[in-house]
Formats: sequence, structure tokens, C-alpha cells
Amino acid sequence: MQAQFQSVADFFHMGGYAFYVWLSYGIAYGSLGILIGFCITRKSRVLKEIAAKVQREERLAQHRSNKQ
Amino acid sequence: MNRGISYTQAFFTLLQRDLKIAVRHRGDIFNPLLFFIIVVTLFPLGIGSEAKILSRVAPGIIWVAALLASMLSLERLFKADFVDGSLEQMLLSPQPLQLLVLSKVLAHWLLTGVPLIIVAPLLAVLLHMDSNAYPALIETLLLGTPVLSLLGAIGVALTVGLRKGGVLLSLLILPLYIPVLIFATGAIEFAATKQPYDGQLAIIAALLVGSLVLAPFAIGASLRVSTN
Amino acid sequence: MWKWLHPYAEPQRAYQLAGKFIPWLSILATLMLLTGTIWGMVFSPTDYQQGDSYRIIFVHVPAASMSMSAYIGMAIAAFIGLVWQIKLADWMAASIAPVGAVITFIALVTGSTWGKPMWGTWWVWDARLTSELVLLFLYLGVISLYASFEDKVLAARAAGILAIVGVINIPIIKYSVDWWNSLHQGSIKMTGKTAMPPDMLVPLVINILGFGVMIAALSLVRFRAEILARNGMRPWVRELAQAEGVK
Amino acid sequence: MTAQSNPPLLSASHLTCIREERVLFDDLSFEINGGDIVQIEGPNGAGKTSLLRILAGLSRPYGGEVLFQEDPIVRCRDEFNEALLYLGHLAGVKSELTAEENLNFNLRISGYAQFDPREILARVNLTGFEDALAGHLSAGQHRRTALARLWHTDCKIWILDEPFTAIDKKGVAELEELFIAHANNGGCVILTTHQDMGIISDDRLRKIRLDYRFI
Repeated sequence: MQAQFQSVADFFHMGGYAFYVWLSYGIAYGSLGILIGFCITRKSRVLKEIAAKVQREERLAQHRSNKQ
Repeated sequence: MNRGISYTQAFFTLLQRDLKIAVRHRGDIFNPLLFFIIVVTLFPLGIGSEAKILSRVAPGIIWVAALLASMLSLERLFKADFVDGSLEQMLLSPQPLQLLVLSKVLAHWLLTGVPLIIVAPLLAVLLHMDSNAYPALIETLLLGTPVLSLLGAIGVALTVGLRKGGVLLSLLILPLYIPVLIFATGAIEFAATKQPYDGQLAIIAALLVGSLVLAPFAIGASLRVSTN
Repeated sequence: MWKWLHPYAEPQRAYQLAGKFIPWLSILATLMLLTGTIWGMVFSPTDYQQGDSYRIIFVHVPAASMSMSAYIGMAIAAFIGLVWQIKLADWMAASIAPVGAVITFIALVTGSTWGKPMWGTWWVWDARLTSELVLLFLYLGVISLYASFEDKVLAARAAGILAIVGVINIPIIKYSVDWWNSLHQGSIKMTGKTAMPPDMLVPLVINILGFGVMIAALSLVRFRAEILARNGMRPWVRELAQAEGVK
Repeated sequence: MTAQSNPPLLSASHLTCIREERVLFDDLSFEINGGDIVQIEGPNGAGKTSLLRILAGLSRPYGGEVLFQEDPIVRCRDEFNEALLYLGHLAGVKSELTAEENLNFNLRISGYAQFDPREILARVNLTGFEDALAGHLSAGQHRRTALARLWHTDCKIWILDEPFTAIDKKGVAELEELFIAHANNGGCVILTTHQDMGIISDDRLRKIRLDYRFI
């Protein structure tokens, strides 16, 4: 097994198809990156929402016990 | 406990009721039909009136318009019953839900599918469709439009409880309509060039049988979710 | 089997179990994708017909084949959820959908950019591309149906029914599109049946598997978040939220 | 209450209801026997309608199950539906059909072949309105068209969500008498109402209370 390209510049040139090859790889891995980012941050977003809800409910409970 | 109503009687009771309501509410029958006619007449205005081009695209236009008309009219299939609570009563009826659902779909097809089939040849004349293709047009519509009603009813059952179900409905069911569209227009094209088109008809018939058997279950399950 | 599965059917256990798998799957996926992609991009021989443009295959084909598998996986999860009323399976199905949709999108875009140098146009109504487009619509249908219901328990059941209806239709759609394509297009095909040299095939297979593992890992990450979101009223989630959420 | 040898007609076992991430009730269990008249009470938003819909099998509970004569209702749906008469907020009356056509349809779809619709409509004071389109009837008459089927049924379990809405005092009294007669016949009535009942005495009425929960 040996590298098919003479130089790094050759590699990026992709035998004249650089635009198409790098465009498709760019879009593919770019959208994968965005997807991965959203997947990973989703957990903390969910937890934040729940924490906010818990606080809201605590305030509500406090409000009710003050009234009684 | 037998109260004296057979499945067949229950089926026809519901069918009769839906037809009666539709007759008293005529807009539901005529609006989709008018939509179908108007969409088809728009195409020559958009792509030019040359007979050669029109006869080439006629099967596609008529079928796509039929698809859209069927989808638009389906939106009302369960809506009224959902809003006034009769759908709940149907779900709680001791009759099998699949049977009742089938009856409603049949009523809908009689009211919107059959008029479509009747006016389709007239529209085919407007689009200069090849005269060899007329039998194929009628046959594919006869076999295909019930499939559209059955598949569409699944989407309608899923979205009936949602406030803005209309746009969503098209996203849910139009992809499912693709095989019918492909084989129906294929059959008409074959007929226009005097090739045998039994194969395509057989496939549409198989789709009809398949959806007759399976769709009622999906529709029933979807209705149970929507009325939850 | 259900007895054995039962302890894992508890949300908290499933959450922890998924957490144990995710690092291993992520490492495996990264390694496989790196190996496959570098091998394919640098070491695989240049195709004598298509030149180096064929190297798009190493991302297009894995995405295309895995997009279909992910849909089937989603439908299986939905089926388990509907029939045995296991909510975890519903959540799993809901977690797979967006991942599958992105993979399908990738398959479409890479197919299209591959088409341009091959056929001189960005879009051809090739059978595989058309099927991928329809598959994307099916995914989007499931996702937007799930998003449309306020009550997520109902949303999962509705989306599950749609996913199952879709999976029954996929072979029919695929068959009809193939037939239609043979009727109208003649013989445009993306990959011929010509034997591929092992130096092309092996990295391709590695990438296909890598995509599969990556989809599994991402789905599990989403699955964990979904478990938290759906169990917001449970004490263990609230403790977790208060420990991590307030920052 | 005397101990009964018969299994309870309807029992709720550890029901949990969660709507939009809010717990309406949790681990709710009770049994309803023939002869019971049960009122579900509680403030708005406590989940009364949700509970009735779960008992009727229209909604699936988040956890727990409803048993009909000790069988889960999801497993004996047809038998259960034959024994159940449910009337929700929405009456299930078609405004395009006349009162008589509505009653005919409702009874036939529930399986009854033999009945005299005019006589049943007379019971709910709708004589003379048989041929009027339901859409033209007043709210009370509309409601009575829906309630008419209570006078021709062999269902044991009646689940009624706000049956007295838009019904006048005399009508309420007639309904209450009907409920008592039904309970004395071995049936059960489960209902919600915001109105006071005059005839059904407090010791006859069983109450299940749902409270509005904040968490």
C-alpha cells in the first residue's frame, strides 16, 4: 500500500476534482459536526430547562405557603 | 350479549350517515372536484398549448392533480367527527374499529374519488391525451384513487387532533403516494404507445389489496392516539 | 427475555447503561472513520474512469446505505414501543430520527456533488438519489409529526405509527423508483457492478461500519437527553438538573 | 358496604396520568361495584376529564391499568365497549342530522337493532323536534339528544362527563332518578358535575376527590 499522491499539493488538487471532492467532504463532515454539537449540548439544555422548572415550582410552593 | 346489529349493518349504517351528511353539505363534494379541474386547466396556460407537449405530460398532470385533490378533500375525513365528539363514540362502539374506519374511507371515496374518475376523461380531452390511453386512465384511477384514500386516511388520522395539521399532512402522505403515481402514469404511457400495461395495473391492484388489508389497522391505531 | 430486559427498562438504568456505552462507541467510530477515510483518500488507487472524483464514494455510499438502515432501526424501535408499550423504545425511535435525517441529507448532497463531474449536472433523477430524496421526506415527516404534538407520549406513538407505515412503504417506493428510472433514464447508474479492487472496497466497508457505529453513538447521546427531558418530574432527574443545570 | 362475592365492575389500579410533563394524579387506585354512583370532584385542571377518559379506555394512562371485571380493558376491548356508555363534554351529535337521525345512528352503532326513537325522544321532552336539524336546536335540546340514549341501553357502566350541562332543573331531577334506577339495577354511574344534585343523597353518592397538584 502506498500513497497515491506525489505531494500534499497534489493531494489537495485531487486530480483536478478538488472542488467537488472537498465540497462534498466539507458538507458531509460539516453537517456531521453541527449534528454532533447539537446532540452533545442537548443534554445540558434539557437539564437547564428542568432546573428552571424546579425553581419555578419552588417559588410557586413558597408563594402558596405564604398565603396560608 | 347480542343486540341484533351485524357487522354489515353497522358498516352500512355509518356509510349511509356519512353520505347523508355530505349530501346536506354539498360543498365537500364539489370543492375538491373544482380544485382538480382548475389545477389541470392551469397547466396548458403555464407550459403552452402545443398539443404534442400536452399529450406527453397529460397522464402526469391528471394524476398529480388527482393526488392533490384527494389529499385536500381527505383533510375533512375525520375532522368534523373529531370536533363534535362522534369520533370518540365510534372508538367506543362495540363494532370493530377497522370496519368503521373502512366504511368512512369508502364513503369518502364515493364522494370524492368517483366524481374525479367521471370528469377525468373530459380533462384528458382538454390535454389532447392519446385516445388509446383512455381505458388505461379510467382503470388506473379506479384502482388507484382508493389506495390514495386509504393511505391518506392514515395521515389524516395522525393529524386530526393537531391545530395546524394541513401542511404537515402533505409532508406525511405525499411520499407514500409515489408508487401509485409512478405505476399509474407508467400504465397510461404504455397504453398510449399501444404496449401492454397489465403489469402496472396488477401492481396497482396489489397495492390496493395491501392497503385495504393493512391501512385500517394503521388508521385505527392512529385515531386512538389522536383522540387520547 | 422480557424478564431479563425488565431492569434495563427503567429510565434511570437505561440512562446509566447508555452512558457506559457512549465513550466506547465514540472512540470506535472515530477510529474507523479516520482509518477508512484516510485510507480511501490517500492510499486507494485512482479510478481509471472517474479519476479522483470517485473518492466521494467513501462518504456517499456509507451515508446512503446507513440512512436506510437507520430508518429500519427507528421503525423497529417504534414497533417495540407500540406493541409492548415500552416507552424507552419510543424515545429511542425519536432519538434516531434526526440523526438519520442528517445522514440522508449528506447522502443526497454528496451524491449531487459527485454527479456534477460525472454527468455535468448537479442533479440527475438517478434511482438511488431519488430514493434518498423520498427517504429524506419520510424522515422529515416523522420529525415534524413528533414536534407537532405537545404531549410527547402521544407524539412518540404517532411518530411511531408513521415510521412503521413508512418502513412498509420503503421497499415499494424503492422498487417503483427503480422501475420508473429504467423506463425514463436508460442506464445511468452510480456504481456499476464491476468488481472493486480490495484497496477500494476495504476502506469503503470500514467507513460503512464506521457510519453505523457513529449513528449508534449519536442516537445514544440523544437518547440520554430524551430520557432526561421526558422524566423531568422524577426525583433523580431533578437532582441531576440541580447539580448540573444551574451554572 | 357489604362484602361482595362478585368481582368489581370496574377497577383502577395504580393509575398515573401525566400531561405535558405535569403529573395530574399518581398511583390512584379504586374499585367501583354494581350499585355505585360515583362523583369525581376537584378543581378545574385537576384531571377529572382525563380520569374519565382513562376509565373509558379513550386515553392510555402513563402507568397503571383499568380493569373490567378483573381483565385489563385493553385486552377485552370489545366486551368492555359493549358494557360501557360514555358521554363526554362533546355530545357526539351531528348538526347536519335531525334529532331522530342522530339517535338512530347512535343506537345502531352501539349495536341496537330494535327501538322506537320517537318514544325515546319523548322521554327527554323532544317530542315535536324529531325532524329538526340538531344544528337548529337549543343547547339544552342538543344535549338532551345526546342523553336520550341513556333511556335505551343495557350497558352496566355509565361514564358521564358533566351530564347536567345546559339541562334545566326538571331535567336534572329526571336524570338523577334514572341514575338511581340504573344503580339499583346493578349498574354503576361515574360522573363529574359542578352542579348540586338534589335527589341523590350524600350517603348514596360516593366521591373520589382529585386535587390540583403543583408538582
